[in-house]
Amino acid sequence: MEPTRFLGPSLALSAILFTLGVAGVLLRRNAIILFMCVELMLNAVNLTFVALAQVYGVEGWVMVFFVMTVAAAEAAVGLAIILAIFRHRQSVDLANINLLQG
Amino acid sequence: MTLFQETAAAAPAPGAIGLAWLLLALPMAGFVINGALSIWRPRAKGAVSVVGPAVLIASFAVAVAIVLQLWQASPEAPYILRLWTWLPVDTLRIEFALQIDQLAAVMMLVITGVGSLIHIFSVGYMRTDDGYARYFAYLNLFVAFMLVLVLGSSMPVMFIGWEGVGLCSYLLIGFWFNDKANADAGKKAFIVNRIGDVGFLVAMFATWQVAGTLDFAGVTAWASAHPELAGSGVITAITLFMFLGCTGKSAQIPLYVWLPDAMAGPTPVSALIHAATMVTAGVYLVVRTSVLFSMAPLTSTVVAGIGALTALFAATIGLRQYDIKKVLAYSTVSQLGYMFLGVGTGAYAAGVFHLVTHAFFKALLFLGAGSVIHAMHHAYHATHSHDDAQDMRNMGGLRRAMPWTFALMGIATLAIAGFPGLSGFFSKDEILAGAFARGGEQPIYYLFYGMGLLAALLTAFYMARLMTMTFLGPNRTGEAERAHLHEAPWIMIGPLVVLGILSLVGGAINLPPLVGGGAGLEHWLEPVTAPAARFFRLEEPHGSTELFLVGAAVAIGLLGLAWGYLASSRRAIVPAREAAPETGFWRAVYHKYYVDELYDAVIVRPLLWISRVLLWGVVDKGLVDGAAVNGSARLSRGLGWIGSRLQTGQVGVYVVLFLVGALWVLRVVVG
Amino acid sequence: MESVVFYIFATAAVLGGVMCILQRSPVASALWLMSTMFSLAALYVLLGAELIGAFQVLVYVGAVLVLFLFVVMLLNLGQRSNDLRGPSGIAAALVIAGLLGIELLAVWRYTPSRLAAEVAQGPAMLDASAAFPAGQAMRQAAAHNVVQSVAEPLFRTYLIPFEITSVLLLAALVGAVVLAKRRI
Amino acid sequence: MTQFLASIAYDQWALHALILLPVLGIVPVLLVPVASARRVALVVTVAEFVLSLGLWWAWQPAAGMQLVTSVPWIPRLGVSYAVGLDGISLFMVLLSTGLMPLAVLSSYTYITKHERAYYALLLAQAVGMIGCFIATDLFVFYVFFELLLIPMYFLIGIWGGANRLYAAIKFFIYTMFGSLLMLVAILVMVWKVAAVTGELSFSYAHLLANAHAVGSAAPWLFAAFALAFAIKVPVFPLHTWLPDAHVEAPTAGSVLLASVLLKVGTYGFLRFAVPFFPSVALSPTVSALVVSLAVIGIIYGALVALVQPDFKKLVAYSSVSHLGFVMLGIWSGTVQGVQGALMVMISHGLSTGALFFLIGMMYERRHTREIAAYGGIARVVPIFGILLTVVALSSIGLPGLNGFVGEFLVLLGSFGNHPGATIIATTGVIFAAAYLLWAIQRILFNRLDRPENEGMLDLNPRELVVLIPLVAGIVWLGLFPGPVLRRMEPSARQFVETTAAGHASAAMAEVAR
Repeated sequence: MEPTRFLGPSLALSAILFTLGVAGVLLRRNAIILFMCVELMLNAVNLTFVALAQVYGVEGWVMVFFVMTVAAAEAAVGLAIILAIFRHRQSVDLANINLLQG
Repeated sequence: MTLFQETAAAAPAPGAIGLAWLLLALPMAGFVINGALSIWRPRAKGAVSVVGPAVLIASFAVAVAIVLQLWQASPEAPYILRLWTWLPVDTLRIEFALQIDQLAAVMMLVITGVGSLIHIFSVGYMRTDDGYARYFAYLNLFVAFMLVLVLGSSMPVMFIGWEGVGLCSYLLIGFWFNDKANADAGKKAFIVNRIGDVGFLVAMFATWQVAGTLDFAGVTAWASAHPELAGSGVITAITLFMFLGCTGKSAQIPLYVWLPDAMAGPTPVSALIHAATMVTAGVYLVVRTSVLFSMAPLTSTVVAGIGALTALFAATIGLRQYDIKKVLAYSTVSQLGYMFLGVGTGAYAAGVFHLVTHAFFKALLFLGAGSVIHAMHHAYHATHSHDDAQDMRNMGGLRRAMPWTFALMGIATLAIAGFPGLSGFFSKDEILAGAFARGGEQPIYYLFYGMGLLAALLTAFYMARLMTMTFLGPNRTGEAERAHLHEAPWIMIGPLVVLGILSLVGGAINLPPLVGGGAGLEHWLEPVTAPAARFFRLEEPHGSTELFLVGAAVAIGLLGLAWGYLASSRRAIVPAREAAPETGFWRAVYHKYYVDELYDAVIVRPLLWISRVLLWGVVDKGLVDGAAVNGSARLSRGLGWIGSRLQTGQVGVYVVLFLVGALWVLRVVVG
Repeated sequence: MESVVFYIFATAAVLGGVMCILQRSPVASALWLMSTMFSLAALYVLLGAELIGAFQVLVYVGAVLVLFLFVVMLLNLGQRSNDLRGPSGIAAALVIAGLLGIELLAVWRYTPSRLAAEVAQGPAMLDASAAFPAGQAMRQAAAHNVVQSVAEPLFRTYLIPFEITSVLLLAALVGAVVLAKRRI
Repeated sequence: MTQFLASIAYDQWALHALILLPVLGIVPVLLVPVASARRVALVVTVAEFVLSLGLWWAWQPAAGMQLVTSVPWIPRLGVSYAVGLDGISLFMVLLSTGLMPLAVLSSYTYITKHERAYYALLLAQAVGMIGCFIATDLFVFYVFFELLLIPMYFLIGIWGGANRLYAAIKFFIYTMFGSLLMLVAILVMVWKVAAVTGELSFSYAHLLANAHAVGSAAPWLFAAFALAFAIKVPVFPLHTWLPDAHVEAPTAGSVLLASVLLKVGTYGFLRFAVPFFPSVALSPTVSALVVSLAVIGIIYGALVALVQPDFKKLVAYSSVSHLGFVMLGIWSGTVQGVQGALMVMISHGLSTGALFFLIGMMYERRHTREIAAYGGIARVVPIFGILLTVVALSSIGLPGLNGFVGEFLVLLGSFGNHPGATIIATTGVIFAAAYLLWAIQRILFNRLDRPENEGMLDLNPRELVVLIPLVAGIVWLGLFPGPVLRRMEPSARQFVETTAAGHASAAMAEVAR
């Protein structure tokens, strides 16, 4: 078996997907869609890990596991936050949320 | 005992001189006992009456024994009695040591002798006071410190006594501290003295710098070994600073202002501290370091000039005072001026001579005044009157009620006025003769002589005025009070009698050759003044000049007495309550030329204003705390506010910023 | 053949991503994202990581996306007004995203040998060849059971991060409950 | 005594025990019932003092550190827990341990809330104070230096007066600002020395021996050290935290603050800032700057004290004045001056400590520190009056009491090198007399015109136990300073000689270049 297959195309695809995720974050104001875009970015990174794991060993896969775990945790907490905010403001539009300002 | 001393004590000196520490220890023990009594047994006046004077009399006995031994040995060098090492630092080694020599002997006799008499007098005078034990504690402490002052073998040890007597003076002036005026007077005395002390301290530092020692013996030896420094700037500076110290302690211009106020203390205190002993410390210091002063002719001239000026200036104020103690206070300032005129002239023995005779007759005058005040106070007390017991306008005719006091104060008046044959006559005459003699070299001394002579006239005048207003003429105390005026008890008159005898014959210790005397004191002090004499020797006048000077002094004195008597007895005096306020020039004299007010307006008030408004208000609260400290806090808060404006709280903005940063990092990494 | 499959799934993934960010409705976005996830799972299999592919489907599609849909429906966010940003926002977004894309694509130039060379020139803290033995993953996977080959490093080398991650999950669990509850 | 101490190997463990004892004492203080916390604290501090007394005999008058022990702490960074004692720190340690029981005793009735925490913090404060003076490793010193700050912050912030939070935060930030700069300077210095010698070490002796390795960074490092210590001293114009902190702190806090904490600043100059960088410290510019700031401090502190309506604030400003004498002495360049500075440090600890105790006792009776609220009370409380007068006279610098010895030596020592400044500084004794005598006149003397003062109670036995040791120390040091001076002398001489030599060699190098 050829040791490294589709390395270049995979990395390119990963770059495209990541860029799409960034563009989504920048374009949308809906907090839920924002989270989806973040997930998209994380997936793009996972693809990079998997692609390079062909070269560098199974540590890449281990990293993917960690990323998935963190992503799951992040989605759970993030969505809970959105729920809480929605309850207060009846909106998930980021333009209305500026609690971070001191 | 490692906590106190780690080097072995020096071998004790022989005989009574080895017991010199008792001189200090006895009054100190009296202080401790009386102090303890004043706290725990304030009613035990009997014990206090015994302990207070007894320690002084015992001390006097020791002093006499020491002087007798000194008389027999007549050593050239002083005995140094080392008690312990006080300040051992590197090359500086200051021993707590006592120096016994001829000058110290004179001083300790005066202090313990006159001191004993005043202690005995106080037993009668203060008997009814609530703070009786406290009074004797302070008085004993004062004597202890005064003896440290005159016996200290080095400047710093002397300084312990120097400041210590100031402290006791402070405590005794403010003895009746619940009256604000008394407390003010005590504070003023201490602070004004401190101004002088700065001079003394700086003189010590400079001496240490050039001489490398602060022992009197060491300084004298050093000065004698460096004759080339005579007249040099450094010696002049040292002596000028030292003299600043003297003007504070001995109440000379410009620091004399505390002494008249110091009369707020009990009268025996005025006699002991503010007439006989403490205020003469400045004269003593000049004589003690006479070698330095004789090496600095400029300073000597300043000393003599200030002395003459003070003598004249204070005498003029004395002309128009009505408070009997105030008159005596200005008289003291004036007489101290004489002493400085003497030591400034180079007639050190004459200065000490006048110091001794002045101690006799001025103590007598003060105690006599105390006796008068005591009688007046009792009279007013008996009738519950609130008139001033010290105002001479309320007196008059007291000779009938108090003949002893009158007679003894009369002797003292004649002595201070320079009546021939009495103690003050010889000492004052010697000073004036010295000033006249030095005028041959430095003509300015003729001016000083003239001022001294004029002051003598005024002295005689105001003393005659005092006697006339107090004892002669009709009585003005009041009808009801007159019956209560009585002579003081014998415990008060006794010391007066002794002092009266001393005032009469005190001149005998230094009779001039003119009347067949041997100038005893002058020869006695020669070991002390000899180093100074190497640099400057005063040529005393002889023959016809001397006779002329004596004649002038006698004439002036008698003239003043007569004038004072006539001026006071012919004028109708009304009691203080009904007296009209002074007018014109006399008003300024009565208000002491407004010097206190001037100092207050020029120094005290501006200083307080600067401290309160400028330093505390503007610098401390405004600049440092307001602008710098709280300003920096405000600045950081402001920066924080600006930072918080950057934080919109919009996640989108953060994302954009984050991405821009990520782009930049990528740009660097990927390149 | 395999490359054809690769590019089909790659195209599907990109299409899913584009549609995800352009759909107005969150539900539609979520569904498009799901298609991207599936495509990626297929790509993982193609890249020799069958195990990861399986987890991709299980975790992302099975858990995360369902959670998203659940929240969307819970909040009843169905059809809403357009939440796209204004023209200037879009322009800025495109510029930034474009720049980012260009830079990321530049990474393409990285070949394993070049990376190894750069690492070798870096600080001598790591031995490049020892750290990245080329093709090792495949050999390990071929030699052993696939799960075993992943488990080895996970529970040996990365044991502490693994444990920390479990604590993180616990914290997230508690945090989510606390945040989502109306009143504690 | 010396044999006994040797037989129990006192010099091996004494310094460690001095640190450990209060640390261990905190535990029972926190655990026992509230009512007995103060007794436990008293027992601990008295034991600490008794323990420290052995130093008087165990320590031999000689230059250099004695009772040195060292335990490796963080070997990778060259940090050791190293302690030692020289003639400068010996008396600071004795002063600290001696004041602690008095501080505890004076708080018996003053502190009425959270007693356990209060006494625990006092003990923690003792750890910091003693640690600062015995540390011979800069890392350890820095740790203790910061440890000084935290208990005092709480002591002021919790048990202080009305404006306590402002004062506590001001105190904290002021001091922290300086100490952080000092930390940077320590790290830079250690790094630079390590770069030259190849040995990474925070050891004081190592750094002192190789301090020249810092090269051109010396002025900056000196500035950082000097700023940290100048704030602690405090040198004008960095003094404004002091009045606020003093006024707001509880009595024991004020006492420790004035008597010990300020001395850490001057101690820092003597131990670190000047010996490390003599060429900078003694250069004409820096020397002129420090001496003029010291003289300004002396006069300024006294003048501002003169007009304070609050007695505690008056004493606080008088500290600025007294510490000016210490700074002048350190820069005098003579053994007399340096020993005088050390004596002023001790004397000021005794007399200002006693003054703050007395103010606390006044405050407990009348709940005010305004001078105007008193007057004529010497008749009501004679023993209080006597003690206040004696202590005030010591602060004024009356010869025969302790204050004079230090001031006299400082001025005598500095006259040679700075005659003008010395003459101006000498006038400070006038103002010292003015502000204190005026204050005690308005408190003790004058008319007793306030009826509420007529019922004041005189000092009780517990308060006398607090004050009598201080007054005894005041008289003892005033009349018999010899034993103390002799013990300081080798260290003071070493300080003067090594700094002068360092300055001279740097000047020669300058000329050669």
